[in-house]
Amino acid sequence: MKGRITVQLKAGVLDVEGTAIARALGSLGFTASEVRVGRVFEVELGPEVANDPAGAALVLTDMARKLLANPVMERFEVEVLDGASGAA
Amino acid sequence: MKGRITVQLKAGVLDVEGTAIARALGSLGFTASEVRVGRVFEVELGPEVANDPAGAALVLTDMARKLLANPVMERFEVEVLDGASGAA
Amino acid sequence: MRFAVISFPGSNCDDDCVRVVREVLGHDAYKVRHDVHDLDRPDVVLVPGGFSFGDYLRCGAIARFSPVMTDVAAFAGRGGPVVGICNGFQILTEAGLLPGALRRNVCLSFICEDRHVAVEGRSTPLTRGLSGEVLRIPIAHNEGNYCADEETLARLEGDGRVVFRYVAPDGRRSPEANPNGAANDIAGICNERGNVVGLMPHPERCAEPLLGNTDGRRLFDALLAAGADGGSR
Amino acid sequence: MTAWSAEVLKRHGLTGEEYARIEATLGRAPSWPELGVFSVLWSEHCSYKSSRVHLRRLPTRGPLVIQGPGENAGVIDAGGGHTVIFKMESHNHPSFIEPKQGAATGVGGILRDVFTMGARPIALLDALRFGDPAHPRTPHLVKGVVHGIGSYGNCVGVPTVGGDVVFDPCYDGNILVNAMAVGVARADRIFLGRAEGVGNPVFYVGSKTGRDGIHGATMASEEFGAQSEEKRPNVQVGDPFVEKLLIEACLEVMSEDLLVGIQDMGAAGLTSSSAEMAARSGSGIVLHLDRVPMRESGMTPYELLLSESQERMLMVCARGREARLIELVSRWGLDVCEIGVVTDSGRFVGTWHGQTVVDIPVSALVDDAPKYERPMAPPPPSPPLDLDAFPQAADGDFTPALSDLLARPSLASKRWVYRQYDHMVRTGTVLRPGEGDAAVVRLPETPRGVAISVGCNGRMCALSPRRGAAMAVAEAAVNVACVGARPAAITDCLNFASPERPAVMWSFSEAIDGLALACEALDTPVVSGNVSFYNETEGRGIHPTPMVGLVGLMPEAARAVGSAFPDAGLDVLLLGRVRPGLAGSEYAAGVGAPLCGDAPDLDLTAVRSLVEALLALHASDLIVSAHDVAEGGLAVALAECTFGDAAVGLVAAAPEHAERADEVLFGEGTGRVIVSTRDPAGVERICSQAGVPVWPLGRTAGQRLQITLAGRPVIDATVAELRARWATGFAGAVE
Ligand SMILES: Nc1ncnc2c1ncn2[C@@H]1O[C@H](COP(=O)(O)OP(=O)(O)O)[C@@H](O)[C@H]1O
Ligand SMILES: [Mg+2]
Repeated sequence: MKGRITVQLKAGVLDVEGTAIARALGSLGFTASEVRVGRVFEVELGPEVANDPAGAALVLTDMARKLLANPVMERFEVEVLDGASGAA
Repeated sequence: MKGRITVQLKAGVLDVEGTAIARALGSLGFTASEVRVGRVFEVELGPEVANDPAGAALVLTDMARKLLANPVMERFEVEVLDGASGAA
Repeated sequence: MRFAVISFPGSNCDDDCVRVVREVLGHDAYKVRHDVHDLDRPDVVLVPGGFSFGDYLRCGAIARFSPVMTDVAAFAGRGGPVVGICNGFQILTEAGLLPGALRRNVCLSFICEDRHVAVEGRSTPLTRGLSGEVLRIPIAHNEGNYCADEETLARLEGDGRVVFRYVAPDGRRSPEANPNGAANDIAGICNERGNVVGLMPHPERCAEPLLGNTDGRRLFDALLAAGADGGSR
Repeated sequence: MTAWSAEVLKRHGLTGEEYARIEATLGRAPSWPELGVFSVLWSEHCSYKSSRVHLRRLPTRGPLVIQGPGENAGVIDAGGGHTVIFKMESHNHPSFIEPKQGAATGVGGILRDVFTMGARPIALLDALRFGDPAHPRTPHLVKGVVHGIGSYGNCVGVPTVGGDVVFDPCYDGNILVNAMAVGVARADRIFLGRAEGVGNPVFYVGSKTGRDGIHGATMASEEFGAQSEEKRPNVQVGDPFVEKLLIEACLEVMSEDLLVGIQDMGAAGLTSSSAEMAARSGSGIVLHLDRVPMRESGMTPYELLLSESQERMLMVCARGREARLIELVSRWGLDVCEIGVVTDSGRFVGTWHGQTVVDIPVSALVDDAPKYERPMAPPPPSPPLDLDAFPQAADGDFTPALSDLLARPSLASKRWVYRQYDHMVRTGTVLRPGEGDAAVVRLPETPRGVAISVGCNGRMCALSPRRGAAMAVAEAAVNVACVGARPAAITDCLNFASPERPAVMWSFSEAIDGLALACEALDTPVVSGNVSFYNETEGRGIHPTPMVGLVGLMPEAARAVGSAFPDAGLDVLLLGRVRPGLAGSEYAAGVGAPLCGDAPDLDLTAVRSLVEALLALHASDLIVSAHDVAEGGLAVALAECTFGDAAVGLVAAAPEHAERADEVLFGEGTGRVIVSTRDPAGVERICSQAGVPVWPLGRTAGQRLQITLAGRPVIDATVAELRARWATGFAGAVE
């Protein structure tokens, strides 16, 4: 089973990278009034949640809470991707 | 109009950060046989592509090619999100 | 000789490069802003270290679009010597003047310390007469992990375009001698013609006795010698 | 208008009495934004309300002092028209909540304090205190803080050349992140935080304002409680690239005659910068808040006044020069906007689309802010340290004890930390971290050097805040003298628990007296500083930690001397004599002894003589290396001297300055330096003239560290094995 965790800055937290990119896009002739940058983690989950999308979602949420997202400044979303299941 | 560009390492390119995260998840008691880390850019596009999803996709692709992804090691995907259109 | 030092808003080794050329070598150096189209007839172009545009995206990704970079490319195209140091190396790869890319160090942290590099490969304006030498030069980077596809790497090796390689003090290659995971222990490369060189170590940080090490000065001296032979462009 | 509820006042950190004063001053109830303005300017962090009455006792004048406390940073005369400008500042609470951004913005803030004076920053240092390495949060905090400092300093291109890291369980719930910045400016190009000249326009320069860190200043003035998690969304995020632009833009603007005054927007942002500038000049100021560049929509005057968005400066421009100011700043891609004007009304006025929303006498906000003489009471005396409980090695072999001590993270090599900092950028770093007792950077455009040392021994301060604080100054002075510089002046960062507890307030007062004594004795006035109170969690406070950052000057940077033995065949001497004690020592902590007993004696006159002797020895080129004996005592200091590139060993006879071997080897006490020399007679001659006792320890040789005491071997190990423990102790604890 595969999952995806997307972590983004909370609204209101200055996005230093996004601001710089928006400026650069502007100078390249694009119009981008705002850019927000986040991270995606694609995780190949273990056999214990094979064929268990609800369980997988819980595990992904737990991973985000414990390690991947910084609760002080970030929020996250999880998605379970069926795809090539993690075998075993 | 809003769009999303997801940039990820090409298959075969070693994901050092992903490997470190997989290890850290392991030490927290999770099973994650593989983690791949990528970045998402959420871009608020300009009025010139308002109500023009095909045009928006082209613009996003162009942004990724020119700036957001490095073709030496990265691949990207673009998505047009309808959402709160950029007015005008 | 005249050294043009390219200055992006976030360059922070531009002053250091100017200083070394002027005060240590006794030659002429001046900064050229990123947003102008005038290199002012230099003999050598230095693209210095730093964080060109903050470099929160990829290092050098934004810098390569700066107006001055078209002039740098043209200068290189005419065979003029261009040296990119650290962020300068990253910018030259992003700009396509050198192949490959510089990714995050495998240890995932910034590293600032002295490292040894062997000078090898074909002769370049920066390395002429130094082939086979092992130099001690500081590195200071978060993204110095050189990577390129197999084909490119094979071509670089085959053509002698790997001009600096991380080694142990005795000149031998070993995993411990490679600080950042760079492919084939690559610390610096040159373009096909040999006039554009990029390297991660900072020779300008070890070019005077006060800083306890003058190995870097040897690279600058090589540049001067090359310039004296090649004449001005 | 109704008066504000008790709940509202509490959230603003205002007492009922303070609120009554506000109403009395205004003759009415304050508006919502006015309440916010009072709350931040009357916070402990901005007003120094508990500390001001004590800070007055610090010596702040001296022949080298150009600008003492009161401005954004202190300024000393470095000769030849050059000045050195420096300050230290805490970012403790934000770093505990969000270690990376908290530490990064701490660095950004202290840099702005220095370049706002017209200085080009040339060095950063960081003094860090973490909890027990075994505490579950410690590794995360260490990694985040170091990453934050590195990512900011590296990007702005100012070398982080030194610092100090100590672990102690007292910091489990309250880490300390103290950052120090050092800059240089021409003496005739120093800028002050003044709002002078009626009609002069006030400019906002830098990043846009968002809702970051609203109430940061009041947060820094509160202890942590269970609900501190809720304060999280307020974190400020630093943008070092913008800071770099700001440095260049400010220095460019300052190179022309455009400015009347300038100040960074630090704690309490726009409010404190503008009110303080007006207060210093006895003027008034009007701010048109609707003109402030905003990052988010729907921002209110209250938020704009209190936001702590980073990388912003307030400039008072000379009228008529506006266009040039705008031109220079815009070229760096920064926002620049005229938002107000200097008046002679003596009032701090804020307008919002033409309507006055804030109108307060400046003096009420700054000079007449509350001042407290808080009650003080010494804690009960600490019981004596029970030496019988110490595990005396039966066979008299202290090698394992030394080896374990070297691996303790507070003593182990800090390479893991400073490897992540660019400590060489600007090509001025003459002594890098780990090379000498103090960092040495060149004074640009001269052959001269600036030596800097930071530190403080919190355990000693817990035993005796007065002596501990004096020790911090003395040790920094000795460190600076070891590399060859004359101590010139200090900055401080006084980290304490709640001033509302009489024992804490007593320790604060004692520490001030200790600092004052040492600064007088060593001729190092205090030119800048910072107080951080409320470093406590649920009633458990930190050790008093009056951090000291000392700057010294040397005529020739090229002659800086490192701490390690460079060669075999050198004579090794111990200069200075103290009665070493185990109370408060790292050794005692390592064997689990309780923190009690008497802090070691400190003889400031002897320290002064030692400093003079070292300077005379340097002047005569007599010493090859010099290292002070500090935490870990003599054995640790000797081991450290063997850890240089040469890795040369030593055969030494320890002095019989104490009764017990463990006291001789590991006892601590300030005022001793280990030097190596090719001319021991020359060293003895100069020391005897200076009245400094000398003990010949031995000679550098071989690859072992061998120490005997009264003819009996007490330490014997290879340098390599000791070095391995020392080299890996830090990473081992935090990875
Ligand atoms: N937080 C830090 N940042 C940068 N350098 C540091 C830090 N902590 C320690 N160092 C450097 O590591 C070296 C050793 O530190 P320390 O063990 O505290 O030395 P000392 O015994 O001389 O006080 C010094 O050069 C010091 O400046
Ligand atoms: Mg010391």
